[in-house]
Amino acid sequence: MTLSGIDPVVGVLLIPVCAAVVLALLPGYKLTAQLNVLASLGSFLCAASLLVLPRPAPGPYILVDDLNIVFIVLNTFVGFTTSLFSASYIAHELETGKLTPTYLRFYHAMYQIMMFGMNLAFMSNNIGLMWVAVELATLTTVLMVGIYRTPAALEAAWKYFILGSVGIALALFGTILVYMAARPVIGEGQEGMIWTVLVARAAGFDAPLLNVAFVFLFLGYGTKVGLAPLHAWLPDAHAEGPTPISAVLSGLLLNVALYALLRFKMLLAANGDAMPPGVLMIVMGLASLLFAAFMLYRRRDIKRLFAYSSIEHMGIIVFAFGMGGPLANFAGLLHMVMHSLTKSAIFYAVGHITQVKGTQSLAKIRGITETHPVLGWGLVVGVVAIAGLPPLGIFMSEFLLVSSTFARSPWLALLLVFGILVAFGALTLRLTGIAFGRPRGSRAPVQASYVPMFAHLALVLIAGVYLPAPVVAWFQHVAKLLG
Amino acid sequence: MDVIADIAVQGVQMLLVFLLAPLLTGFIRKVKARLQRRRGPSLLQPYRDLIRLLRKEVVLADNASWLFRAVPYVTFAAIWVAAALVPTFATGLLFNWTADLIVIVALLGTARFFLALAGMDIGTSFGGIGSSREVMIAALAEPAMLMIVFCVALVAGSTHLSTVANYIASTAVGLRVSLGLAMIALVIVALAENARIPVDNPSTHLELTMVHEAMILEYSGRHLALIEYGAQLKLLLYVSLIVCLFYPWGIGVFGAGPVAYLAGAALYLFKITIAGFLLAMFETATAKMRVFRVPQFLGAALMLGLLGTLLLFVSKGL
Amino acid sequence: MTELAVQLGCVAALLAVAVVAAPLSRTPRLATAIIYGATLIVCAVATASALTWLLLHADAAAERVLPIGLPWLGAHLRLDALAAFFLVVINLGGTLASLYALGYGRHEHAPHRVLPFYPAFLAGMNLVVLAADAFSYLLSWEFMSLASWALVMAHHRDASNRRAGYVYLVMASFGTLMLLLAFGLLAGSAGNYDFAAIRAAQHTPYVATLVLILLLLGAGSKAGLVPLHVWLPLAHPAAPSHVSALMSGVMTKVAIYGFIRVVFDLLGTPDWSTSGIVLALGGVTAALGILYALMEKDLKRLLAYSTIENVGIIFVSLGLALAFQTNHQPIPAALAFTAALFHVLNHSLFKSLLFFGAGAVLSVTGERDMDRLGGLIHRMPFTSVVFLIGSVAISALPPFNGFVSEWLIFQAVLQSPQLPQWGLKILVPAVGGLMALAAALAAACFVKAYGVTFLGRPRGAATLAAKEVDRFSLAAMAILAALCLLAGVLPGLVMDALAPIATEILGSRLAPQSGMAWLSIVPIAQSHSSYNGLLVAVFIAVSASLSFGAIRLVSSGAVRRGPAWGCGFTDPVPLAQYSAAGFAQPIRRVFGTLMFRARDHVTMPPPGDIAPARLRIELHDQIWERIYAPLAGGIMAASVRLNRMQLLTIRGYLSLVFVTLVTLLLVLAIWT
Amino acid sequence: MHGLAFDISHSLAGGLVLVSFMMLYQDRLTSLLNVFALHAVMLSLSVAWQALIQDAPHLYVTAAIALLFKAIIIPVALRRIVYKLGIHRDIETVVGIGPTMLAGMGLVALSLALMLRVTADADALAREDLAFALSVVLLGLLFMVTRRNAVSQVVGFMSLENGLILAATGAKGMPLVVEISVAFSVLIAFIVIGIVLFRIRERFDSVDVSQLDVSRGERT
Repeated sequence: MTLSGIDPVVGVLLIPVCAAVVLALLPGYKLTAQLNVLASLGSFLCAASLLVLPRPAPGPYILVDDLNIVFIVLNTFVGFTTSLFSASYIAHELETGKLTPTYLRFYHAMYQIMMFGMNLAFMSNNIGLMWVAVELATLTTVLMVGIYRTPAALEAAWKYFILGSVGIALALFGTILVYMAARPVIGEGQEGMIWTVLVARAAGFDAPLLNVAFVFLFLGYGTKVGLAPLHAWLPDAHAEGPTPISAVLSGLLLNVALYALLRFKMLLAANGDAMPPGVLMIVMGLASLLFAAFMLYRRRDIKRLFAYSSIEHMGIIVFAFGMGGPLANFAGLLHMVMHSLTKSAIFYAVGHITQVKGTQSLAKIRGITETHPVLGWGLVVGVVAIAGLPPLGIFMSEFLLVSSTFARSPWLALLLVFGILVAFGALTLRLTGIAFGRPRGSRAPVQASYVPMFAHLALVLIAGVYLPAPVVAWFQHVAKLLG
Repeated sequence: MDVIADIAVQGVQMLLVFLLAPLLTGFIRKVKARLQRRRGPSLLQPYRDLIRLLRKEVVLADNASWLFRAVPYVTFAAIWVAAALVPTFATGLLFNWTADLIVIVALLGTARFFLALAGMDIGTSFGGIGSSREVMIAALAEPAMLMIVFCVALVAGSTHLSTVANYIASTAVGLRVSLGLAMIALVIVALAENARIPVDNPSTHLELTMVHEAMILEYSGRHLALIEYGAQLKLLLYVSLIVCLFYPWGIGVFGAGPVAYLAGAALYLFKITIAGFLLAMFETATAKMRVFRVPQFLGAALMLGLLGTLLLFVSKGL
Repeated sequence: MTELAVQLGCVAALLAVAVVAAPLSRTPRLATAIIYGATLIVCAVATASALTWLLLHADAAAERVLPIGLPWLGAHLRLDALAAFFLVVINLGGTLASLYALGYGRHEHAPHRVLPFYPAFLAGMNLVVLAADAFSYLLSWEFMSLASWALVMAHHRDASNRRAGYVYLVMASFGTLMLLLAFGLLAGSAGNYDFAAIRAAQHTPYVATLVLILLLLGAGSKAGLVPLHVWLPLAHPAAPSHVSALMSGVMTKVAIYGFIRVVFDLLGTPDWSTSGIVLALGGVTAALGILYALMEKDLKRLLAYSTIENVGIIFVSLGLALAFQTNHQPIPAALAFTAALFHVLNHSLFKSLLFFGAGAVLSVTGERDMDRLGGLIHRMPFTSVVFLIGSVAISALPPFNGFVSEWLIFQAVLQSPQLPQWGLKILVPAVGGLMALAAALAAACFVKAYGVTFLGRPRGAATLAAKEVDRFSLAAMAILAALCLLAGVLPGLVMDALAPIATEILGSRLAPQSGMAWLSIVPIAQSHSSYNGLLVAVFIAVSASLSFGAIRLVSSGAVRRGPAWGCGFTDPVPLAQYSAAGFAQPIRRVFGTLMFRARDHVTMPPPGDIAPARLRIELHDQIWERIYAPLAGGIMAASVRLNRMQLLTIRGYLSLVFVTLVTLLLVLAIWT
Repeated sequence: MHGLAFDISHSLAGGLVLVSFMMLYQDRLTSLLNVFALHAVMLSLSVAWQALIQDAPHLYVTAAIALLFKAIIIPVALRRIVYKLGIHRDIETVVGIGPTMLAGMGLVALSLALMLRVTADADALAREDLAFALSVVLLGLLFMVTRRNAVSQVVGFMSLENGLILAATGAKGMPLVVEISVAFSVLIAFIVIGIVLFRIRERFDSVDVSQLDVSRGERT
């Protein structure tokens, strides 16, 4: 990779690092928050410029291709909007004294490191490096989940940490196995871990070893995707951490792990006689969908509710990629993007709601549309979108997924539809409770920046009605890549 | 020119039923009285009653609405039109093409609808009990009626009474079991629709058992006259319906000229006399049943109609 | 083909109105006037253009593709005879509802929750009819549901409304998913969702049957077919009355459009046996729907249930059309099909009228419970007249429009002996019997509705204060009443207007009716059957006036007012009148004991106690208790069971991971 | 020479598995920590041997790290914590020792069954090593599952890491990045666990915090 100053790749990777260092040193939350926003904006612009500028040739460490650029741009964009949201959110946290300035420094620095880790994970061409990056992102989020130091928060962080690091271990073992499988063909050393090389020569790899490797990788990274029954860390981590982190977790970190899964799926697909990875993904995807759908009914905590809906949607996405084929893959990609945007938007709304109501308990939040119309209707639109109703983006992806699946294997489609319907029932039930009815709790006006939320919702709305041709062509190309 | 003649003939028919209706009622009453070893009123008593009622003043309940006063005319008109549509002495009259059997049933339905509303208008319990029971009976009678229509229409390939009458008169059809069943069903429906024994007793005012009478309890004077008249027309209508569907023999075909018409008329009188006599005998022989036995009674009619239809399929070999 | 452009323009305009409505609704009175005025104009324009299309060049079809919706497909929009007819139904309803709402909307206490969604709802319904590819079809379909859901939730403080909205939304989404599956089946794995492509493709009988069943589930749930009707009587009354009118009178028709479009137009000809399913479902729906209505004492819910009945009737005649079509008997098929469309139009007319009337009563008395109303005929003379017309029309009595369509359906039923299959031969008469039962019960039901609400003496204080409603509402109702009569006395014109649709969809049509002598209608043949609404109406009028005149001559016109005959004790309390439940008692005893396990519990006070005796009526909605309650219970139980997985210790979660890993490794070890 | 090299590394790896079993056998935390130290020693030995026969000097670093951190520092630190928490006496196995042992046997059998399918062109050493590494990993996981206390879970996790390192070193010529990342992650792991444990200790006594579900309203 060229180390020229204007190289956007360098920008995407270095801006967060430098920002992290600076933020760790600077006092005062106003400045740091703005700096945080600025840094996120910078890395987003660099990432966006990757769309137009000529991409660097895949080096031993860095790779930018059609697949991961989707993720990178999405990642940096949501990172940017979340930093905006976090600025107004954190201000309130400081006022209420839930966070001290010291922790706030730590928070901002960690935020940037996490962004760095995720960007690196997306860009790395080396499966070892990718692993390191994913772990970096995970560990930073662990620290941020625990940042409130309440028993609940610590327990969540602890749970997240233990399960996460077991995931780490399994993923690493899988990575080693991939290297072992590749070694006889590619030979020792560096080469055996470079993804482009691996996928090019995967045909000759030792199939049984690859299978074992994939099982480990699937479980390792699947833990981070939040597939049932490896999901246990996810709801608590979402519920107990600061809401911006919940947004980032749902919107981005799950995608990172998913991206890793996709890479290895492609590797397996490239090898002729390895097991078809689709089956595993379909099974686990459906399991997560159905499981989460039922779990939604018993939730008492608003953030947990949407955490479970993240599990549900991750299940759908994994299922889609497992099905494969142009339509399903297209649907999967679209669904992933839409889910990231919508879910983070929902968490923005939820963050403000919980702040103004002073509780996360669903039972204590009523009639938001009456007390806080903008916030309330924003939430309604978000939930309507996440529930897969038109004219919003997720409807399109679910339309494509369900209809194409039903034509191919009806029974799977029926299970899928059943899961979607059960989840829909739960979400709308809760929505009816939160948004409507005789209001409860404080009616105090909330000082919130609605920009991020409505920006996301607007994007989702537009995508639901009109997808620009280049995006479509690009998605289709990626869908073809995914096979 | 023809049109004038047609209208004339049709007018004759309307007039005929108009004049004949009270006579039939009187006749039935007379026969019943005789069978009960009474001398009974004269045949013309119904006419006298109607005229007396017309002369009387009307007593309206305080909160009677305009609807209450309009209903008698509407019901009478509907029933009269319906009665005029049923071929009596000749088929293929002018009006026959404007409506078929289903329309006739529906016209009677209209009359009933408004009468039931009138029953509700004053807001007394009698009106309510009458209306609610009336609509219940109708709800049971109408499916049976449709089954009968279906059965007949299958035989004749038409729902036009004239066509049916001509077809059955033209001895092409022999004796049909299904037609017999349909006729029994129609008789049952007729009994129910005309509030005769055993479904209802036209000559009682014992509150809890009456249906039709309870509904019109608040009526008096000319309104009552119209309603009574309507009831008598309805009875005649059903009788002539049975006659024209199942015993159309000798009925004058359209355009056959006055002689045929006269013959038809004579035969028609003869037929309804017999029918009236039978009805009287039946009513004397049976007792009124409890209101909630009526469903079984009418259910039987429905079953008969359905059975007739199915038998028809069988005999036609499906 | 300017009409299509006009239609699209109207949809765009409606959406624009919806957008501006949100900020406007800070000033309610002004906003109400502006929004409803705008929708009134737009819908009127749309009605006019659709009508001209239907009458002038109905044999053609205009299509246009917009670069939105599914990327590689675009949004296909198509205007043909069928679409035009339903556009007329929708926009006519929309026009009159807007007119009505100009007055009624002033009573709305949450206008900001109604005004933005009302135009969106109309736009959604228009789009469904115009859409010509699976994606835009489903998108607008669900958009319609969503907008109407928002309207149902308008008065969200009432818990029953929230429940209604919830059940509605879930059922709607269920329906959409079923349709989605159907289209997935039709489009095949290649995913060509364009209607033209689907129409061109050959579908195996197996696929056709499956699609038809999915359609019955999808469109049927929206239309209110038993047993998928549960949401309807909850949701329709919950909305503001003009919206209830649209939902009941129009939205159910959009669902029926969906069924016709797919089953008759796209699917080709399925197996004859499928028509049996449609017939049976329709018959059961008709009979059960009206029985539910008879048990009801809430006026708007009663109307909603009667909507279910009418939907059943429409499905019966669609089933007949299907039966004849699959047996290649074009003329009877056309007859049944025309009858179905005719009834669609009729029901949209009188159901809107009746809901407007109910809304008027609600707005002046604040009551929906019939047992607190009564005697309104003295206080709302005009409303009571139009409501009476609506009741007569919906009870299928001549000379109004309801009777004509039912008469046509019966004529189609009478054609059934021509069907070759035994099953249909026996099924159709039975269904006909069910329909006759439904018709008679409908008459009973509306005698009850009208009698208890408008006749008798006032039962509550709310009724005594009642006065006539505003001018706009009256105008809207008057127009509808006039249309009911018009369609009743001049059915031939309507049937001729519907003929091109039958030609387009079935390839056969009825003989032109307008040429017949004295405007009578002759569906099959003169000798077979004919009906002349005009003459019947004239005859009734003539003979009524004749008798009236005659009586004026002979009799004394004297009238004396006096107290009602009270069997001894005069002036009983108004509550002693027949109540809704009391009126339905005979029918409840005859049918209800079977259908609803209905029981009357009377608690008599002991002798000497002056406390009133109490009557409690126990009803069980079998369908809810047998199907939906267990389903919900099952899901809840499952979620409780699964929820234990949220409550494990960390070790427990680890063991989950561990077990998963070991299982997968074992599978690998065994299978590879 | 090669035969000998093979045997030695083989026996070392096998020894690691054996020690894992010994860890499974322990039911007192203190003794467990001792055994874990032994485990680490075994690991560093086998890593060092690998460094020798692969003449890959950088592996010595790994060996040293393993020895330093896992065999000395961590056990000592953990012992501190254990005594501070006052849980150095209690028996906290969930399943009886016997069943656990049986399960462990099964796991070893499973990992052998899996690894021996691997086509032989991956050289024997790698295969054996992988088989042992896999069983160490699985045993570590089993250990974590069968222990209730947070400290022993940490220990189990680190024995699992040892298995990983064994595998990594067994993978001939695997780039440096991996070892560094392993050490790195272990370091992070240790620090974070330390912090978290410390905080948890500070807040409330029990490390098993399932009753939080009640306060959270999830358990109803």
